[in-house]
Amino acid sequence: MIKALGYFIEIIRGILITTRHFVVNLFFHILKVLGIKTKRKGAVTIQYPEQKKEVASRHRSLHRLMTRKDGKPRCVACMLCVTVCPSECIYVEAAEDPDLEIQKYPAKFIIDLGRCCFCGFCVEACPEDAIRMDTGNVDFAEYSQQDLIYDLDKLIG
Amino acid sequence: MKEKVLTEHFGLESLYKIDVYQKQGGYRATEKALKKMKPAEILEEVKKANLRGRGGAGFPAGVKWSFVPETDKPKYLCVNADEGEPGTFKDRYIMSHNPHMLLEGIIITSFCVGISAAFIYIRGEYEAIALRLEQAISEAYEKGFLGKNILESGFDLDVYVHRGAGAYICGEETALLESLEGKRGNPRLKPPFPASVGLWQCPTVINNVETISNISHIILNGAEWFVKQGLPKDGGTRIFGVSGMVKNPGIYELPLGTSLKDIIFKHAGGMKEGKKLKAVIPGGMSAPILTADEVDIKMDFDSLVEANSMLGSAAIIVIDDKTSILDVLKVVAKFYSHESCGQCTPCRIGNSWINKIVKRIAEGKGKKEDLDSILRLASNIEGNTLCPLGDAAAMPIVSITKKFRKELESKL
Amino acid sequence: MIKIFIDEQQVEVEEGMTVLKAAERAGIHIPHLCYHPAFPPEGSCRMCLVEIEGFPKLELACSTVVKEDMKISIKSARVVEARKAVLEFLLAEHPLDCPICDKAGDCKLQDYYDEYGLFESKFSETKEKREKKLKIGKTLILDQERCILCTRCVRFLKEVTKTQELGVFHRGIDAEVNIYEGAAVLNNYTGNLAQICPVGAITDEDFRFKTRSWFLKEGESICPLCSRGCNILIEYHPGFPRFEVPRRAYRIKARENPEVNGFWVCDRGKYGYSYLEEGRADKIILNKIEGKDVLTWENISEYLGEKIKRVSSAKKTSGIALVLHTWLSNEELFLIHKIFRKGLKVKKIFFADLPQGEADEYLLTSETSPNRRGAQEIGFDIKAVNLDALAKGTDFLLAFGPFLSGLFSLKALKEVLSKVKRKVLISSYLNEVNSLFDIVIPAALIAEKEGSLTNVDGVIQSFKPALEPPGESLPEWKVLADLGKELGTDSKLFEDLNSPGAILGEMGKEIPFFKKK
Amino acid sequence: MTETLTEMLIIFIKIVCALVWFLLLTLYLTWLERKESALIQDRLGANRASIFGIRIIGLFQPFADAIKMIFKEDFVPSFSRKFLHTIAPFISFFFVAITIAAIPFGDILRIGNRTINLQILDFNVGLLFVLAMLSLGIYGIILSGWASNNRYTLTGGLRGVAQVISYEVALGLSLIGLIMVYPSLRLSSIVLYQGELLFGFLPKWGIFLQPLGFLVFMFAALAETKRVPFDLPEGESEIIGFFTEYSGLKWGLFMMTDFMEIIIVSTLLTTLFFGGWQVPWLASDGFHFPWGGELMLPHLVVVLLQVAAFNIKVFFFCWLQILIRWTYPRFRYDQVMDLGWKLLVPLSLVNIIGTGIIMTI
Repeated sequence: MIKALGYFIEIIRGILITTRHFVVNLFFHILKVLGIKTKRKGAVTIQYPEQKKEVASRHRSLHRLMTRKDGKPRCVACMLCVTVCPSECIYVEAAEDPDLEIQKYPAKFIIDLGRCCFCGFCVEACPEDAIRMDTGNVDFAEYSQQDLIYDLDKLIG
Repeated sequence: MKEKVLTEHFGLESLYKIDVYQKQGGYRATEKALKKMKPAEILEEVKKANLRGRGGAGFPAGVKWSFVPETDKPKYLCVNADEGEPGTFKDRYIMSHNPHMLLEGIIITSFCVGISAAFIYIRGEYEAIALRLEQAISEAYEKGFLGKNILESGFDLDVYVHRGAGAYICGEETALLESLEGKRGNPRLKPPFPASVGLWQCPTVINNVETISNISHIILNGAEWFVKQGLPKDGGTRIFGVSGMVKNPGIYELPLGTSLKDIIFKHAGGMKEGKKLKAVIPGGMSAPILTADEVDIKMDFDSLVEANSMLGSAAIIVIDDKTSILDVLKVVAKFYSHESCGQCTPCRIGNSWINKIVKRIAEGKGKKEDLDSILRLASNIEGNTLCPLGDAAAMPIVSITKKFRKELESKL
Repeated sequence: MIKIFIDEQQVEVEEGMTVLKAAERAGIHIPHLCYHPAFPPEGSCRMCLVEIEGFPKLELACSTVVKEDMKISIKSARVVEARKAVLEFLLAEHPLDCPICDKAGDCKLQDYYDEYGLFESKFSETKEKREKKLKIGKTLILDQERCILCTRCVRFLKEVTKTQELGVFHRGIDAEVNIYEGAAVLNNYTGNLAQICPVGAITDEDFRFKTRSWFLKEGESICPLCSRGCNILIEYHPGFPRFEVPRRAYRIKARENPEVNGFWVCDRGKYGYSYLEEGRADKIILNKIEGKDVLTWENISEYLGEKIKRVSSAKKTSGIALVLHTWLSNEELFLIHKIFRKGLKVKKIFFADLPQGEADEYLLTSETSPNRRGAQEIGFDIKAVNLDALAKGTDFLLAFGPFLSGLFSLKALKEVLSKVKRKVLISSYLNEVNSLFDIVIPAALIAEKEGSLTNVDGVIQSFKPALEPPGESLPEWKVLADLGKELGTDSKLFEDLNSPGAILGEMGKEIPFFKKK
Repeated sequence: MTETLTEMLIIFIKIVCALVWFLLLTLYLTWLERKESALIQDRLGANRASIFGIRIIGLFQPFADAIKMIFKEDFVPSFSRKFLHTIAPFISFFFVAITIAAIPFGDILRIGNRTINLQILDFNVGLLFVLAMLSLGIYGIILSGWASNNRYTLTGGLRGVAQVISYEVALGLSLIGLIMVYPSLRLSSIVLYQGELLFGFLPKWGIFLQPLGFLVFMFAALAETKRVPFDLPEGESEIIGFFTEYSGLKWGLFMMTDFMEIIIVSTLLTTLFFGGWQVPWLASDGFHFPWGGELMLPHLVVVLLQVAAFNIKVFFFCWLQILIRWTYPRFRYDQVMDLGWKLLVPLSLVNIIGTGIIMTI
């Protein structure tokens, strides 16, 4: 019985908490609508497209391929990213580079972002630091799946 | 009474001519061996004489010969005259002053083991000596000491002189065989040892010039006399080649067991004016170095091994206090890096690595951990290589680095 | 047999064996780079050093011969230390090329580093610069920087092909493998060099940069390109399903078989793998068909049986003609012999094979098909196709293989085949002659089916499928076994013939040559 | 003749007005739900829907939702009972929508000499009618669950039916006490009774006469609406519910039914326990305060005040229900059943007995 009473008190307390939030936030919202500026904001929501939050430096965002000084991709088509990718979204085709110091470069480098799960394993696996996920670009939604397949030009650009 | 054995008549003019040599009692041993002795008796005599190899390893010659199996295949003798060890110059003296003594040894050895062809593998740089040897050989042919049916004994022997092309590694017996066969001078894998599978897959005896040169004296004077010249376990005298900062560099034939101090200060006349002894390399460059404090040592196989060095080819290199030990190390490292045949990994890359480090130190870019790396690398080379060159390289480098660590550290 | 102890494990081995082989026999791998079972030990890499009780130094496992009660330790601290040291030396001068090296993945140096090394490089000097991309043969590329001087290639060319195109030049750290001036590695076995190179020093342009070795799956098979029957491994990529990249064979490797090909395979077998994919038929082609609309592998034997029965009952068996080839396995040829030659007494049996090619003194034979000997032993009289004889009075033609088009012009074939009422072709390829037949049934290749082949020396070798057959293709023996049942020639016997193994067993009973030894 | 026509016209206007009120309120309850939950959770809530770039704190959102729902693909699973599948949401919708007919929005509006009852249908068994209609809504649940040809929807439907039927008992029993107090089943009468005063100052509202009955009724009614914390039939996020196989407009109907049930429950709570359209101390001619003093008001003002009072009360209960929904976690199924059968039913019985005892005394 006492236990049940305890529950009852907690139930009341719960609803008081939500009510408090409701009332307080409503108050601040109304103040804002009336044009009165307050220190406290009624909501933590960020109005995304107009108002952007800075992504953390470790955030894994859209991939990019690094380039050498002369603009060639740093990637040597070792395909370790292809190997490690858990969602099988990377495809690389190698080709012979006339430069003996490079020898191998990716003729094709395709990431199917529609499949990518942004685990960042490709970045970890890369022995040449050729792929990074630090563009900070997180809104690359497209209307067709085909547009989410990024090739070398798109990844370097 | 101990006396000079090999260099006894070196002062004589034209000793290299067979007539002169014969006047001094030359070829009597050959006659004695071929006419009066059986091969087994000769072998017994050589074994009793405790003649140890003079090339560096000190393996008893008689025992080596007895390893040659009885087969239908031809057997060969190779005389190792590829005197490549820096500091060593005793063989060239023997060959240029008294080539017939060597030839006599070759004849007796061949007779003993049953060899019909002998090769003298001489280093390429000894051109004049090679010519002299060839001349001596043709004289011996003329006199009937070589060729068919020598001294009516029914024993045939041909001797050839083969000039090397200047690789240190060809002084290693199996590399010498490869070179002799016309291939790249890479050491072979042992076993099988050359005594059973050697030149052209046939049983082959390989001995140093000095070793072979001793044979005629053993035959002539008997094993007991020979043993008396040296130590019980180690018969005969040794030719010590002294070089470096001494007053009288040159060769000194002395009994085994002579003190190093005596050799340097008594026989070789002491240090040059104004120089002080700093270190001695007692047995060719591959022998670990001895510091000035350690020179009071008997020069024989066992004493030097006890002192963590080796007798090697008995070439004594004397280093004075004005010489930077880093220069010594540089020379040693460069030499072995340059002379590695490149076949097995530790020697090929290890020596080059050490050389690169030493070079860097010499350029003044040494690092604190460099000496430790040198020691580590050398210890990784030692014992892990295909042929003794790896050990030969590692030992002096380790000893120099350890014994003169303070001096080296000051250069970092 | 003597007993030795490897790391306290007692092993019984034959006398005269080397420690390395003895350990391998006991299932213990001793790392080695320069040693290759085809050659005498070289002893230059120093990876196989082991500690043997009673020996002061570490001994080479590849050359030391076992003795009774020898106590060998392979994992003692000293051995591991030496191995690490050797690895450190090798890697000091080895470029960090793994990302672009085709050998990565099956590189011994990588494997051993993974197993014993895992140290940080202490090598702070400059590495030697050497030739990175030296074309030394038709398709071979030598990277001298990667070379660890195991000299396997040099020894291969010296001892197997005896052509000696490669040699070791210079000495010490400058030592390098190279071709002699103005020469190139040109012989019929160059492909093996890339395979025996333990690191990526010799790579093959044919495979260079195409894929990575760890993507590849391998299947054991037998090379069908000549009658030697070399044992091979087919390395293929199963394809990237996400990117519409289909299955593809990337390279052929020799598989050890001392009886037939040793460790080697010739260049024709090594590089001629395009037959596995190019122009493959993967669907049943129906050019003209009456009655049934749908013909599948399930009812194909029913259909064939019905047609054959009709012809044989009306016109006797002279109305049936067969065109065979010797890419068929022993079992398939045997079934054909059993059904048509013995059962239906068909006389018009011809063989259409590719013309003879060049042979060499070692492995490659002049025959371009793998099973001529088998056909002979089964009892076929190997007659070349005679078009007139083939068409004369023939109502039903069952042809195998794509080779007719190579032997005759399309026009001549069309003229002759138009006289034949019903024509069925069982072939693995899309070919111009396909249009001349009523039905073309896609068949699996030797690499895709089970069976056995008889090589030129009479060695019978069984093989299992290495790859999946494409599309609707299936092995011929299935159809033939079903057809045998359908025709009821020897129904009791055919009931049990449901696998190549069973057929081979039956062959052994009937033909002494195929009896298991 | 004209009299009948006028009567019909008036009834028609009443129906239209009631339905418009009902549907608009439903639409904006969806908006309220989103906004209220957002406020509770320190968010902003839907504020994007705009017309010509004007977006008044998301007020257009319900229309956007409705348009979206209309244009969504109407998916009917294969092998389902197509007819039943189609009709199920309409059954649900219909039986909830029809209950509004019995709810009194206000007292009597006098225009000229014509008196208009501010209630579509004022019948003597209004309460029973409402309860009956709410019970019939079960068919929508069970039909949709069964007709979808999906074992999960079927179990969802069964859970729903079991829950609704269980709470139906408590719901009904809790009202017995009320009927004992206000001896009528006519809803307008019940409201009129509540206009009287207790002890001279306290309005004679159900909440004061039947506090226990009110609690039981409220919990039971919450359970009837099938919303959190009683949302076992549907359980959006975790367990699959009875209208999983619905999409588009039909799904929308289920959704609307949900919100309409909230309103119906609110109107019932208002009508039965909070005096319906009664404003304390407001009689048909104006305020008569218990402490003496009067405020005479014209008739129209009184009617407006009454309607406004009704609306405010209803809004409050809608708000309260949404607040409850966003405060409490879902019950476990056995807890739901325990609560219904072991707590609410006995309590309602106690309530009946207690009321009986008090009344006899």
